Amino acid sequence: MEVTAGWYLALGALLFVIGASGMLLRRNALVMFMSIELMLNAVNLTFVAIGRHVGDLNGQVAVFFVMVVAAAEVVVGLAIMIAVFRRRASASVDDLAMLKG
Amino acid sequence: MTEISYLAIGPIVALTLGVVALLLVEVTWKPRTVWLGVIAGASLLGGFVLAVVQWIKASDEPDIWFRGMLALDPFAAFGAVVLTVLGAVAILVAWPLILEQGRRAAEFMALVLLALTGMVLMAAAANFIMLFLALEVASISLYVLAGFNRGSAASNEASIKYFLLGSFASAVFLYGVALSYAATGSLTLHGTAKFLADNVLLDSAALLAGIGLLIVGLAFKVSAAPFHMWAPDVYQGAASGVSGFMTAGAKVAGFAALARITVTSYGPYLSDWAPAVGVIAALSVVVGTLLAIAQSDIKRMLAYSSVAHAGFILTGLVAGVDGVPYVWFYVVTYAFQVLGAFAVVSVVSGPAASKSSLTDYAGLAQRAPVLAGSLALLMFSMGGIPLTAGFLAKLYVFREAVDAGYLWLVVVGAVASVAGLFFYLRVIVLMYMNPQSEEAAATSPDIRVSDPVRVALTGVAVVTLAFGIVPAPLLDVVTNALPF
Amino acid sequence: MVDYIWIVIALPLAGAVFLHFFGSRLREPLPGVIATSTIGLGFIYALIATADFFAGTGEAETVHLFDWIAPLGANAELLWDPLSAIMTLTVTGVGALIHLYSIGYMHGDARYGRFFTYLNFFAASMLILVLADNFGLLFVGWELVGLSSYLLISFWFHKPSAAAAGKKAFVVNRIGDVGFLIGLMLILAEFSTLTYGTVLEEPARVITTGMATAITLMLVLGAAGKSAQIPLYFWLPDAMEGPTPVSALIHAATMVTAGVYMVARTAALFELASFSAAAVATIGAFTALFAASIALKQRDIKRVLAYSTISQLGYMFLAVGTGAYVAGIFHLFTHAFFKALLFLGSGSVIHAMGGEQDIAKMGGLRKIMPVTHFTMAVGWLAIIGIPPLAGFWSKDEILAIAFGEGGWFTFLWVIGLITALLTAVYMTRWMYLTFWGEARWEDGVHPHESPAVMTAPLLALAVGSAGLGLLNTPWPFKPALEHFLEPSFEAIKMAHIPSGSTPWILAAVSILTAAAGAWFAYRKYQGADAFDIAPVMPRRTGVWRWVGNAYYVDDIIGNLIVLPGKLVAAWTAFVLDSEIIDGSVRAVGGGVRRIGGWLRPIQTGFTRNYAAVTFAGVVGLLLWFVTRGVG
Amino acid sequence: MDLNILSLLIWLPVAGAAVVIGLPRRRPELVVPIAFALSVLTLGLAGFLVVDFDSADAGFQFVEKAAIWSDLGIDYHLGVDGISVFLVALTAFLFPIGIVASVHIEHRRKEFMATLLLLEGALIGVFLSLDLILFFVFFEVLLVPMYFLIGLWGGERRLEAALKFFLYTALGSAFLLVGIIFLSAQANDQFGSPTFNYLELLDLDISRTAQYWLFGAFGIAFAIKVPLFPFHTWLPDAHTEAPTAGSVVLAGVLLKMGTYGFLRFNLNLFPEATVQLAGFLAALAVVGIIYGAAVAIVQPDLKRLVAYSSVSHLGFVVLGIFALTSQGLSGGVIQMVNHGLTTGALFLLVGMIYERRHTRDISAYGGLQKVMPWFAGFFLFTAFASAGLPGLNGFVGEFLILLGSYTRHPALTIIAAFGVLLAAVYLLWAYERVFTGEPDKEENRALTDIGLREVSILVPMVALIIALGVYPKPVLERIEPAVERVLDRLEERTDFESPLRIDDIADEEVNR
Repeated sequence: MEVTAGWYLALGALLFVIGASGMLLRRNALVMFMSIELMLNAVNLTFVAIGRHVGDLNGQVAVFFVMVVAAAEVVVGLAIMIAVFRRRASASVDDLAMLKG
Repeated sequence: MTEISYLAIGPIVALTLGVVALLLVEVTWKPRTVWLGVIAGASLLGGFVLAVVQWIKASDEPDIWFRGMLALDPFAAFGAVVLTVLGAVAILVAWPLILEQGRRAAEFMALVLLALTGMVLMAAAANFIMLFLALEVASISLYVLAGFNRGSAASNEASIKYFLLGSFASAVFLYGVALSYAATGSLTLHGTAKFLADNVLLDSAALLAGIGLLIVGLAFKVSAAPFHMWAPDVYQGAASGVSGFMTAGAKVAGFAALARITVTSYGPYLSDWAPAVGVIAALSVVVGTLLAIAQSDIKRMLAYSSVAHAGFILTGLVAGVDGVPYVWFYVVTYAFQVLGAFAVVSVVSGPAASKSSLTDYAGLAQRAPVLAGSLALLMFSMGGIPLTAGFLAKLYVFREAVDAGYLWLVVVGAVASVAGLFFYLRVIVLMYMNPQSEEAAATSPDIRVSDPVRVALTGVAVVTLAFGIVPAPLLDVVTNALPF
Repeated sequence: MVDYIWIVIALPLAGAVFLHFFGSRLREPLPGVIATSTIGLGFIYALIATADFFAGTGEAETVHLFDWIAPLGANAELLWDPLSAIMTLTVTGVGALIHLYSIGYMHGDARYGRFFTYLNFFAASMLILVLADNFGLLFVGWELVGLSSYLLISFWFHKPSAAAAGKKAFVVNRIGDVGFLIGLMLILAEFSTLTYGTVLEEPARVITTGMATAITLMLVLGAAGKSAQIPLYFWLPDAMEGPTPVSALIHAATMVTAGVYMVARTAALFELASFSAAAVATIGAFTALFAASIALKQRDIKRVLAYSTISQLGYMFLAVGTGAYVAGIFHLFTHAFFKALLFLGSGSVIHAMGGEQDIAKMGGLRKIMPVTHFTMAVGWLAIIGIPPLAGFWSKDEILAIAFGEGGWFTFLWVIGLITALLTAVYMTRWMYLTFWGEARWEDGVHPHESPAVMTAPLLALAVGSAGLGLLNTPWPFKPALEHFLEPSFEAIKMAHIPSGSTPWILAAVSILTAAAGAWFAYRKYQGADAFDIAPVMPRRTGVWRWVGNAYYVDDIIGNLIVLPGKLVAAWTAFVLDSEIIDGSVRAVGGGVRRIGGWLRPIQTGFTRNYAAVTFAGVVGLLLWFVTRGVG
Repeated sequence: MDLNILSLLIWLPVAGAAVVIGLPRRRPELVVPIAFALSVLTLGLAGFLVVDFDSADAGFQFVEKAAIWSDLGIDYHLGVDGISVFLVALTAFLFPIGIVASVHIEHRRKEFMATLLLLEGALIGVFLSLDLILFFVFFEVLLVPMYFLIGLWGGERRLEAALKFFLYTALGSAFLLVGIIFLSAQANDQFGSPTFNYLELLDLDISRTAQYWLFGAFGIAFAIKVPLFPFHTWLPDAHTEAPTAGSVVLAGVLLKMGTYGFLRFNLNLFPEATVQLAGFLAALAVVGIIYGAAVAIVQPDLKRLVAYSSVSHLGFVVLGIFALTSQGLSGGVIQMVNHGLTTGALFLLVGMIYERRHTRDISAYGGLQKVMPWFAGFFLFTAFASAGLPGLNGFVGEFLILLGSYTRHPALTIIAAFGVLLAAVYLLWAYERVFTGEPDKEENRALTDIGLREVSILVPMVALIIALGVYPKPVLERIEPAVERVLDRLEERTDFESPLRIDDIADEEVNR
């Protein structure tokens, strides 16, 4: 069985859904953020696969930008989390429900 | 064609220089805050002037630079003009907040400028990855701004919610880019458009799914239902001084990007995406209105009302390229209104406050007539009362939607706008018709409106009234500000 | 002369306007004098204008004053023909006498000037009514006399009963007016105009008998309201709350005869609709009997006369319904005199008795008030129909014509005859208890004869009541009135007195009937003792209880119409309107807010829920797009 | 015409509002005279307009046109015809009276007067607009001053009433706006360019189905404004809570926007739907006539009573309009003016007594005729005018309406005629309870009769009430051509034939 682009796309989709599920199911902010990273990487995989499939370099280049952005998100995200959870024992986002309604 | 145009990046460069200058000056000279403000102002002015030059120079031909990355068209130029002005007003509005920040003032303004940079780029991006980058630049700056008030639990909560959900939406957007790329093999907007014009897709599922995800990503930014859930919490949690900027900037940039990609790249698929946009519009209008009615905090109320307004603006978008000028008209006038409304909130409840209970506004007409008058005007405008920009904006988008065959959407919108009047009027009732009780009057602090805020409010009021009565100048501009 | 006939209206109108503004500043007799002279001058003017008709050379003329509601053909146009002339003469003539009388009667009243304002205004309104040349203007007069009636009945507004009576009169009249209005709608729909000239000239060429019946029945409803006929008669007894001159002028001599006038005026339509004509006659006959029976047991000096008026109006209805228009107008004319006389006389009595109106507490006034008594006796003989006084001629003509028509009308003649008997009974009772027998006055009452300003009109009216019957007798003159009125009824086929000896026999029968009734009543009340009022009290048993309480009609109306009406209105206002309709409105408003409240919990504050909703949106949108893409 | 009189009529009061607002705080005594002078000046202009109006011309006169929002084909387009000219005059007439009736207002007097003047400008604008969007703008924008008028200077439950008024009417306008937009979209399809020009839209071919929908959309807005049963419940609240001047203007002019809208737009733009739905509208009107009167009978509150009487009277107007006969339409138009005068006067009177006793409860009064004879006289006079007494203005309208409607809606009109009866019941019963009998309550005995100021505002109204009742010709002859034009249009566009056409009658007369 040959591994075609379709498989990569399917894997990308699967990873994306897993990431999204993590976003919905996990309550630790860090883990949720990791889920988002997983989603971004799923997209990266998709980009590479498509770029390769259509023979277009842009798809592969895009990945680098996404990775940079992801890194920037990590920086800011972690900073925010530290600010928020500095005085808390847990990192659960469910504790943050002061604003609602 | 040469690949480099300094003019195309002019406003961005001006803003970025401002960011750098602010941070450098702060660490080297530690000047008084007002000088930092001057730097930010200069940067904004530079961006504005360059944007105007762009507008003048921009041709009616597609004019793409940096290997398909940036468009130099009236659309982008107009976006830059609006956003730089908006940024200036936002800084005026936030000035009391900035003064409170002490050493962090430069940081704050730098973040505002950085967010603006991203937003200007969103309007100008001609490549999906460029758009994604712009989106992230804007979003990340806004995540930080939302949590800028580190001592406030509400601000923290707003920040992390915004960050998590925003990143989630960005990922969805990016996946949409990937799917579109998969279907068309192009990452540039024009490449996509050309491909779709030249080829008939046998199976458009991937493309349409991509379009759907792209719409989701941007609908999230403009807080359209059902992707609006973050907005009330974030707008409430963030300091009042920045909530307005977050709302206004995100709306302008988000709709600019949405209009550009749907119209430029996916125009031929109008009949596929427009109904979906219509449903989102209707949902936003209804949900935003209904929930706004139930609020007792004016910031949340304004947040939900912004959801409703996102719906109204989307109503104009269902008409495709014909609706774009009116989407512009609506979003621009609304942006100034919401900025003004939050400005009043920041004066009444304090620039850093998260809560702003409606009861604080009782008898405001006596305590601060100028504030009350401005807010009343803005409320009427948002409610769509004639002789304000808000009325004409609604009229225009409704008309476009009717022309495009979306009568049902217009009926929903019209009825909802009446229901919406309920909460706009409630603010007015409180300000004008509920005299403050004696003891409340004794305890509540005097309201002093600082000069920058006064200038900003006056400007907003003038814009709201002027474009409500004489819309022609703005209309002439927006009808030319089409994406190519 | 005729071109300026509007002066007849303008004079009292000007008087009313003048007195309205300055009446309260003038010293006492002056407002009365002004008012009396305006109407007196009007009478003289009308008399001169009528001269041509007397001479038999006059022709009906219309006078266009100005356009009013031109699209309806309802303009300010006056019609001067014998019918309106005789009405004008009655109104101004009797009116002038009553005005004169009021100068004395209203002496000392705090709102002396205002009273004459109203009285003059009434005269002007009534003249508009009779002089109108179209149904629109007729309706104007019709309503304005209703207004004057309202104002004058509740003249002593501080008496709640007077205020209520005024309202009742106006409202009950309005019921009839609705019928009138509907009649006018039909007329306009059929004829496209309201002008008499078009409508009344050969209506058969435009409308069918059915339509004519519908129109006339509606008009009859209006006429019944104004002329206090069944079923709308019950406001008139209460109207006696007004000052007595008002009762005499409005509620006996003039306004209440408007219905008769209207039927006579629209004779052309009634001619086409024999059913309506018969209905008018029947209503008239039954009302005559019904009201006469009630009058038998009334104790209030004016209420007896009020029911008597209703009864006499019934005769007039009987007449015009039978087609005896001249007889109807004739009776209207004589009745105006003798009934005004009786009312003014009773006013004189009330005046003398210090406001007492209960005839059970009178008696023996004959000697103390000789002039009043004498004139009353004339009126009494006139109304019960003793020749040669006026009432005999006019009433007998009506009865004779009804008899002559045969069929159903013979039955009505029987009713009319019974009514004549009852009339004799109750009027004799009235005379007896008031003037004859022993005095039954309460302590502190010192009756006296009234001043000349009051007795002079009494005498004048007495002369009229006695002699005016000769106007339409077969001898010694020709039937002058019939001749006089002829131009107004040219095209109408009128019923006439049967020829031969029948009229003589009929006259004898009615004279005997009247005499029998009078004799019976005289005998019955002869025994009524001083201070013992038991015999004159209505007997509280059996049918007399019903009669004594006027058949409880007011109670029946109060309980079956007014009360349920109020309940329905209250239900509509406080349940249907504020709970159901406004409730739904509030429910919509509240519902929207409630839905907002219900939606709030969805916004839980939990980030993961937000993500879930967002994700659900993504899935929904993807489903939409993918299905479209695949399909 | 060099003088843009119509624009002046609209903008003079608006400019006046600005002037009044700009008066220095320390000169409060200037406010009323200046506001009054401005409103009288406007009245003078309106009077000039009526006199200068050419009654032979059935079309629009004094037309002004300038493109304002040209991209959508929205014009600043004004004109006046026989239907609107008297509504403008009525508006201009009622405002000076409202101002004089409000001199006692101390609370934010400047703002009050400015609000009134703004309202006046907007109201006149409604009646003069020949562009649908311009009409809508005036129609909607005047909610704001009215809202403040009720909400700031109203009675105890003013907030609720103001909100209900605003939202209810705004809901109607929402449908109106959608309808207008839809109409212009049709115009865009047919003419190739967008337009909201009323005169151009008249040439539009609208399918029957679309006509129904549009009739509905316009109709709801106007029905709420009139208010037509069952959309009337905002009215008693608004009327009752509004300050006197507010009630006068609300009843006098604001409600007429609804009936005017029906007449101007529904009848002309959607002829087929009009012919089909006339019966339905007339039925609603008649229900309103009886219903409003029945509810008025038992109202314990004098102002609410008058408010419900408005429901009843406006029912007559609507009935007349949907009679689709020349008489009915003329009656409808003139009755709008009449109702403005009589009900306006009634509200003034109720306001006067309220100022003295601070209650509107009928049961709190009794025997007032003795202590306030002048007041009682004016009240009774106005009550009779309202009850449609011939010789006074109310009758002319009702008579034309009833007689004109019968041919088309016989059964309904017969029912409507009973409204005349009920009007007498509720007005006279109220009069009886308030004014007759002895003044047995202590508070009532000390009441002072109305003074010179109050008399001087009532006298012009009384004079007009009589004048219009006795000599309505100048009004009728100006209305008639415009009304005939509406009917011509209906007959031309549909197979409908109006009965009782004046021309036909005249022909008949000639033939005879």
